[in-house]
Amino acid sequence: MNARLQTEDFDVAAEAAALRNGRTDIGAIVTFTGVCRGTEAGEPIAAITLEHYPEMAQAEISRHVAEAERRWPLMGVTVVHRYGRIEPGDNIVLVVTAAAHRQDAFAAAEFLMDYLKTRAPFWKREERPSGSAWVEARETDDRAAARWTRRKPEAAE
Amino acid sequence: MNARLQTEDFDVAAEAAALRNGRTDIGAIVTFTGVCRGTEAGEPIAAITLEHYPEMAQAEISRHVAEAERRWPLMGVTVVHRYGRIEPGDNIVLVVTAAAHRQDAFAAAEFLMDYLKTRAPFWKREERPSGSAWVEARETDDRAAARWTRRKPEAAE
Amino acid sequence: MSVKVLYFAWVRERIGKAQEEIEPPAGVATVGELMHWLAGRGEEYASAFANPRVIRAAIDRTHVPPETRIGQANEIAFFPPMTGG
Amino acid sequence: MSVKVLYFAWVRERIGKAQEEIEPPAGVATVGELMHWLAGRGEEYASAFANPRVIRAAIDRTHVPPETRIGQANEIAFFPPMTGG
Repeated sequence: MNARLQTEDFDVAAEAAALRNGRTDIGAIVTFTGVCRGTEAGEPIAAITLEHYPEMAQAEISRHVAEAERRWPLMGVTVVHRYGRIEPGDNIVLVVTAAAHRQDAFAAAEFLMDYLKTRAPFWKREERPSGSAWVEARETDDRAAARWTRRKPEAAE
Repeated sequence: MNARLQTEDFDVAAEAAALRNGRTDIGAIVTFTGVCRGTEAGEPIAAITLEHYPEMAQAEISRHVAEAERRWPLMGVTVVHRYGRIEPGDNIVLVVTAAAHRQDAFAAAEFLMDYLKTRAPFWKREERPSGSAWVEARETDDRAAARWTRRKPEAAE
Repeated sequence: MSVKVLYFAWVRERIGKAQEEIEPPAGVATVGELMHWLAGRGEEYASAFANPRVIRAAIDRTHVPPETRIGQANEIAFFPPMTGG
Repeated sequence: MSVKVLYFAWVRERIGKAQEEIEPPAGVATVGELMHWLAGRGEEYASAFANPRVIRAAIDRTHVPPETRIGQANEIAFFPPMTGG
């Protein structure tokens, strides 16, 4: 397991290569890259700033990676979440999953992203022409995360 | 849309970068890489050879990319499928999807992989110690592909 | 009327050729009937089409079920279930 | 008994500090009661906890619902719904 919080950018290809490194049991690698967009609700965004609760963020992400590894037969998981100021077009978050079969790699990557969105202690603030504002949590993200507890109730926290 | 069949390897990072190139409306990029495994059902595999029906494969993949673009608001799709002889640890297939939101990028990538597995005219032959043998189609792949027609019956072919 | 027929994977191997031009008789109207007619052309064809339910077909590069009429097809392909991806 | 309290995002901004040591009175047993007590400490706290149902809490870096007892907590955090990822 590799879960990191950092201000600097990440290299998707290098992270995926590190999981594959010399192995021939991996059949599927999924990467998810979350990117800062330049407009929200029609208003331009100059940048976002991500505040976080460092010790808890590290603990929460590690717990969810461990939970993903319990649910699916994974051969590697990497999560990198940036914090600080991030400009449009730049990376925010990376999830890489490796498994023998594609369904496991896809499911684990989606699970991790849904949980990062709703449970990992990060807060986005947007710089807009009308001023700076905290991003409001999206109900669709809560619904997306809830499907994993519905599916496997014993894993609910 | 970018759908290619080729013998040479692909560069996942370069394909993803080509979709992002200068854009700030993309919020999510998913890559799926299918890799040749070194064992199947406990038996070592020296290599696989992918036979294909070139004109139909190109047409089928392009049709499914177009279908994915109709179903989800995508900002970019790339599919690369290799053919010929491929050794364990080497890449077989790549799907890259880009969208404003992660759910669309994930769904489109899974849809495309499920269809490539069951509808694109490729056939794998494995080199095993006991001889060379054609891979049998997996029922789980048919079920995976069928969920997309159940979900949106009007899109069934 | 002649039509180009393509074979792939183990269908190709059993028949021993990748493609040929054939001229099916008037009674052969559908893809399923064509498979049945091909199966009668010799041992290698009989082996390839021994279990026609597992054979997939395409007319002019589009998947079709066996009851599809051949019509004005230019190219008909027969192959096992696909295993790409 | 003193406990370290952390505030994040707009909770932090409204209160005007990122953390403090507090000593809640004996009657404050749960996280929800702590929020209520904090809200009475001044205008900035009242503003931060005006709608306690939207505030999330963590005890010792684990999410907890408001009815959770504070017990031997070392670190309690209050923050808005998360918007990472």
